[in-house]
Amino acid sequence: MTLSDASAVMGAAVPLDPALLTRADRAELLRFMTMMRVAEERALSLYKQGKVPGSFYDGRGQEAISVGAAFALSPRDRLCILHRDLGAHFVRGVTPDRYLANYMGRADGVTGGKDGNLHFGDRARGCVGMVSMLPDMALVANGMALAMKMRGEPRVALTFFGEGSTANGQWHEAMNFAGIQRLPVVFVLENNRFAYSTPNELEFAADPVERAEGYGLPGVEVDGNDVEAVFAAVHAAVERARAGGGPTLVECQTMRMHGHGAHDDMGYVPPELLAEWEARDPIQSYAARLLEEFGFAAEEVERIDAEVRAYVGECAERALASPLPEPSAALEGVFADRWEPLGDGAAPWSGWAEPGDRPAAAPSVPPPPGPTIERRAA
Amino acid sequence: MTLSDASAVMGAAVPLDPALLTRADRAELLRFMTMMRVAEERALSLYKQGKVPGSFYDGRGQEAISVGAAFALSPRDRLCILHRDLGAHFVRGVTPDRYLANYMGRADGVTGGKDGNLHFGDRARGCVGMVSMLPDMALVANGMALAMKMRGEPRVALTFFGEGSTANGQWHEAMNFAGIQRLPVVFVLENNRFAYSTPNELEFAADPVERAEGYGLPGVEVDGNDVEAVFAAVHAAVERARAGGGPTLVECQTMRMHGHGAHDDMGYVPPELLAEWEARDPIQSYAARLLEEFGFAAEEVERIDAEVRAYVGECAERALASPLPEPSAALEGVFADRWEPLGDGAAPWSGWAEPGDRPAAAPSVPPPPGPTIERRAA
Amino acid sequence: MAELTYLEAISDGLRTEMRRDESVFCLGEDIGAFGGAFKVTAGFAEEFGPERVLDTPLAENAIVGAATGAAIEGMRPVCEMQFADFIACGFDQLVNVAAKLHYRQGQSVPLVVRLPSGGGFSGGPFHSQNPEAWFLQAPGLKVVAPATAADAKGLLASAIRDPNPVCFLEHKGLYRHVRDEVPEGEYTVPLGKARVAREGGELTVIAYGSAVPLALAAAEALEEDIEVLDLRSLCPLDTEAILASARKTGKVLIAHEATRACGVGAEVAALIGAEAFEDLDGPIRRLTAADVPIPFSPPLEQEVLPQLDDMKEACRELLAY
Amino acid sequence: MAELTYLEAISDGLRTEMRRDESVFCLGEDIGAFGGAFKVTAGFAEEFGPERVLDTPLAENAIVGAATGAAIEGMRPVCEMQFADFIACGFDQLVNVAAKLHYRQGQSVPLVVRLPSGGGFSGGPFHSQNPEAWFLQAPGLKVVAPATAADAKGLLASAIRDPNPVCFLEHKGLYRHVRDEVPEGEYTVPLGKARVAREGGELTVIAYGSAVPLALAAAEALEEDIEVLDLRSLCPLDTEAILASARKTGKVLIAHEATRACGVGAEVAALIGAEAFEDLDGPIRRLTAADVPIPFSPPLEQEVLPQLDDMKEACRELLAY
Ligand SMILES: Cc1ncc(C[n+]2csc(CCOP(=O)(O)OP(=O)(O)O)c2C)c(N)n1
Ligand SMILES: Cc1ncc(C[n+]2csc(CCOP(=O)(O)OP(=O)(O)O)c2C)c(N)n1
Ligand SMILES: [Mg+2]
Ligand SMILES: [Mg+2]
Repeated sequence: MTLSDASAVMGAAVPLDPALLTRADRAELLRFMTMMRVAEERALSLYKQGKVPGSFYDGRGQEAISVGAAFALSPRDRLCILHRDLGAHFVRGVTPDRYLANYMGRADGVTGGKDGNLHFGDRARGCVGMVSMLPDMALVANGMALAMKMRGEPRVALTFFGEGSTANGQWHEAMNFAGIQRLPVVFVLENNRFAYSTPNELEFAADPVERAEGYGLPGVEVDGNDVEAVFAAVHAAVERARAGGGPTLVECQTMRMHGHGAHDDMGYVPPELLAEWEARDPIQSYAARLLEEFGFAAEEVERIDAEVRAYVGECAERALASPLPEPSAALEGVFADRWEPLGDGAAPWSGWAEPGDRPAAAPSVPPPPGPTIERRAA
Repeated sequence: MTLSDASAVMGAAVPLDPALLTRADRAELLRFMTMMRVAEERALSLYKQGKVPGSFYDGRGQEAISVGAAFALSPRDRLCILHRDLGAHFVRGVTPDRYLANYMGRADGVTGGKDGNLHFGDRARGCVGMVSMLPDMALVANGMALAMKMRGEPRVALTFFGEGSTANGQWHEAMNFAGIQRLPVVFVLENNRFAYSTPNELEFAADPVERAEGYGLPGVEVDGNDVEAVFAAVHAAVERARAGGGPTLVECQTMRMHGHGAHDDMGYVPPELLAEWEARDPIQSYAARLLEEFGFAAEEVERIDAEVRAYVGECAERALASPLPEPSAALEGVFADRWEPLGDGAAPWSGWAEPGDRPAAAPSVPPPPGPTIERRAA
Repeated sequence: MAELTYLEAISDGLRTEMRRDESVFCLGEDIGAFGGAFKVTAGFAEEFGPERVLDTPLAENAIVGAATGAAIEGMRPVCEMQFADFIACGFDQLVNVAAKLHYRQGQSVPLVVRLPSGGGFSGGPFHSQNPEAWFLQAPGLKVVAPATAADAKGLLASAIRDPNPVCFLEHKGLYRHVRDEVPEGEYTVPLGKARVAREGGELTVIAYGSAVPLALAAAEALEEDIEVLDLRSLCPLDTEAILASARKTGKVLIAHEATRACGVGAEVAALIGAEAFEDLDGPIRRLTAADVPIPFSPPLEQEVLPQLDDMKEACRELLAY
Repeated sequence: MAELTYLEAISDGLRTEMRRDESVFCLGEDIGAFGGAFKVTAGFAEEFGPERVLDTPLAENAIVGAATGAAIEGMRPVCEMQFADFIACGFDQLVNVAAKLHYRQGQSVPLVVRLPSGGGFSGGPFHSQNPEAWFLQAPGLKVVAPATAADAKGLLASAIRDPNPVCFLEHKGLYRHVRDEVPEGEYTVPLGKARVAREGGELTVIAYGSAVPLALAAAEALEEDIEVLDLRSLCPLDTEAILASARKTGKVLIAHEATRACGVGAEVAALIGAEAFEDLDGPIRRLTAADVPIPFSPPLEQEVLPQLDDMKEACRELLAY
């Protein structure tokens, strides 16, 4: 696989049953992708204004993946979300104010200032915050899936990782263990052509999706810039896992459109490659498709954009108004006093709107009260 | 892959050019396998007599693999030999006295009592001693191969590992790195059906040899009880690596005929499975083949056996006469004063007998003086 | 009460907790049908089924990682490292994922990692290590190291019920050599409380794990007024009990089998040197393994690991100071 | 002599050694064309070619393992961990393979692991750690932690020439904030020798890495007769220099940025408490990070890591004792 193969990305390996997505779903997909784009743009400008301590990372160009994948999940499914996947947090119900506050190290950020970047998971929404070491969360997702399997619950764990992370031994341990135990887990691989500055050809000699069979699990390759293709592939994998069919590796071909972090000018990326993928921007192309294929009016699409921008703007104000944490908090919380369950996340896909669609056997666990800036401000 | 698939082991995937092995080579192959068998039997009885501290492990039933693989190597090739691979030590020139002395923790053991079991490598013979953590040595072999490649030397590193060890993340890191860098390394996988008590089906959902392609390297499966098949496959892999063709994974199908260690009664192994593989004993079947196919006389084969037994007996006497190390040695040697090169190993295969066969570009490195009991006794 | 070996007590504690709470399960290499390298889980697969006594592939990060995820989802996993030494292969998941999740995210991770540790039986450099100090340099992990059968059972139960990751160091040398009265049925010993194993007024030997019986044997043999404090928990450390005993006797020897540099003995010595300085009547001494890998051959291993004579000698020296 | 930053001095040392000895090569993530996360190897790929500045996949055990094998074969590999924190992912190869090979097998393993360590810039729990104490609990590893640009260059050269695995802790907070005179060309500073960074008679502050400039700043600010001993090497530890200074001043504060329990400070305190007990005029104190993961947000991070005011306060207290 060389860089130029990027243009040979396959289409959706799983054909989408068009009935799965309603018109409202499609609007939501566009809305969440836009929210990710706009929120990250806002965060980047806060970073440039010196309001974000440390460093800054975003997932520009990869919005279709986290949004499309998370959209396929039920409330009681569980996620480990990675550093390019802000959209998945939004789909689960995290609001941009808490994301921005987290980046700024404020008391109302998801981690209350304990951790930064996208190193967070909202417990109240069924998410476990990632660690930096990649791809460690794949093994944690396995563990959640193992618990679900042991208890016979029709639930699924999902996690993301970049293609660079597949070189790490923990990736292999995760695939192998999931394959042996046929765990209800979905692995979403985001091949954005680079790991920091390292191109695909220095990461592996054969594309990682080709390895799935060697673990006894199916590997599916999709166009990671097509949100419906991602949704279709992940939806199929989730259903398979939920039905006891075991894990799936879904490789999403995409491109990291920004530097590894805001400090990285991407001098190592050929400009043609960027241009080629810029033309395939997941948000632009989905908006165009909504107009052309699904009968959306231009105003509708524009309204989504305008509403999201206004909303993110308000969120930024709230985040900026949030205080820095009390220093004494730094010395608290190393140890837990008791275990508490994760709460359930939002599941905006219409497939979960009707109670009949929900897995009957799933007992409901009350979500622990999760802090939100809204609540605080109220 | 289930247990019963064991009977479906493939034949040699690489056809052997019969001219590669002379009559004398064949006698040597039988002799080294017998030496491994007899030396391990002797060590086991020393263990039962309480002369071996700690625990005891052997490679009964797997003699064809270490002998056949090591036989294909040149003096300047390098090895990391594992716990079932005593035969490879013998091929490289380690004598049974030093093996037995090492097991008994004596001063003349290869490690002088610092380490036990088969956790040794004779520096003077181009070997690096294994660590317990599996399969860590695969990464060390990569490093040796990397040095050879960087210096443009037509040399090869070879290492072994069990099928159970392929589940560990380090295995993956080794395969992936070797594949990317096209390192001159040969990986010999010994699938002896079990990792301790764990059967294949709990180790992986697809046979590891099927994973080779996913690392961009060829995977070859051979009958690990056929010493010529192993030699042929490893010889081809070594030649390929030496010529710059990169790594190969050679899976040898075999059976661990003893418990994991001497303490293990193998209650978990179906007796039929043992019986099936007993009938395919690598030494018995090779002896039979020498008689039937290669015109050996019965006396010749019997003489090899008798000579080896006598020799190992003498070696055991020497090992038993070796003293325990001085306690003060325990506090020495944590740090090195200087780096010294590994020495070259014996290369008994006739292919290395004529100087013209040796890689022209290989500069000769003088071996450091390696301790031998012979020298000491002299 | 029944007389059990340290090993039997661990099995008993684990079995009792598995009966009490069906979210408790075990995972590790060869722990199912085979019952584990040391047979701690012998018979468990029959009683609890193979799902709750899960045989994993040879992959320590996978074990600790799976336990972390399962713990988050409400299970109470008990991982077995086949030997404590192999934790180096699962280190990242332990110190970076499990240890930090509560501090970072408020996420409790109730898991136990059982670590058969220690030497003295020619296990060599990879089957004899005592890795506890690594864990103390990874905030978020609790660490316990019982010295008696009763504590082994009681601390294991507490570790399982604790909502945090707990490293449970079980010393292989004690498995079959230590035997004492163990309460039947459910039994817990609180984490973080040291135990005065022998009262005395002239010298305190602070020890844990295999160093405790060694200290007791030395004290008996010397017939001196020696106090032996068994730490039991290394994190949290019972600083009160340590300082109280140090202040009482004024002389302290800290003993453990792990290597010396940056070991638990160093931490205890530093604590005493800072907090009990004014009450000291002599230097704070340590008896530990030398800073070398643990060698295989018996005379070498004995040279490296603390022996009874070394303990007696160290006590005598301090008493005479 | 030229004025270089600590970061420039590391680059200069590495470049000089690569020019001097063609067996020296670098491997790590993004160190080639990109020049490394901190640009230590910027321009190296151009000068030495991509083979000697090898971009590896994201796999730390593979990096350390490859370095070990290459070192055995006579190369002098210098590994870069992108951040010191990632050594947990290469831990097994380091502590079990590289560290023990000479003791077990007489096999010298001349490699260096460069570890950009430390916090103070909102790196959060995974980009701020100081893992040195782990290495001291793994006999067979040398460990150095320079505090000045000159030492950074000279110790790196010595580490590369040393026939053992050396963990080279380079503090990220010093990269661009420390600048001093650095000898040009080949230059070495011996491993195992501490440096009196400031002479004084009333109190010794023993420090290394980022704690050294902090100690010096406190001493200047307080205008007191404080000695600052910069350890430079943590293994081997310069016990002579430590004891000499402790005996001279009778009061010791040990300062480092790593967390406290079982840290290097504990080891130094234990050493002094055992060997210099009679010369002490006060308790042995430590100033370290609190035993928590390193938090992200500035007020939290400042609470956890030792600050100048903490250093001044700790000195004042001991001086007044
Ligand atoms: C085990 C580990 N080593 C090194 C790093 C440093 N690092 C952070 S992100 C990154 C690149 C990751 O690439 P990839 O997995 O492709 O994800 P992407 O950032 O491209 O989405 C690296 C090397 C890390 N996070 N984890
Ligand atoms: C990383 C690691 N974990 C656990 C062990 C303990 N252990 C020693 S041998 C063994 C089984 C190895 O199986 P396999 O790789 O198939 O080799 P075999 O012994 O069958 O030749 C295990 C689990 C180990 N050596 N290394
Ligand atoms: Mg990537
Ligand atoms: Mg096996």
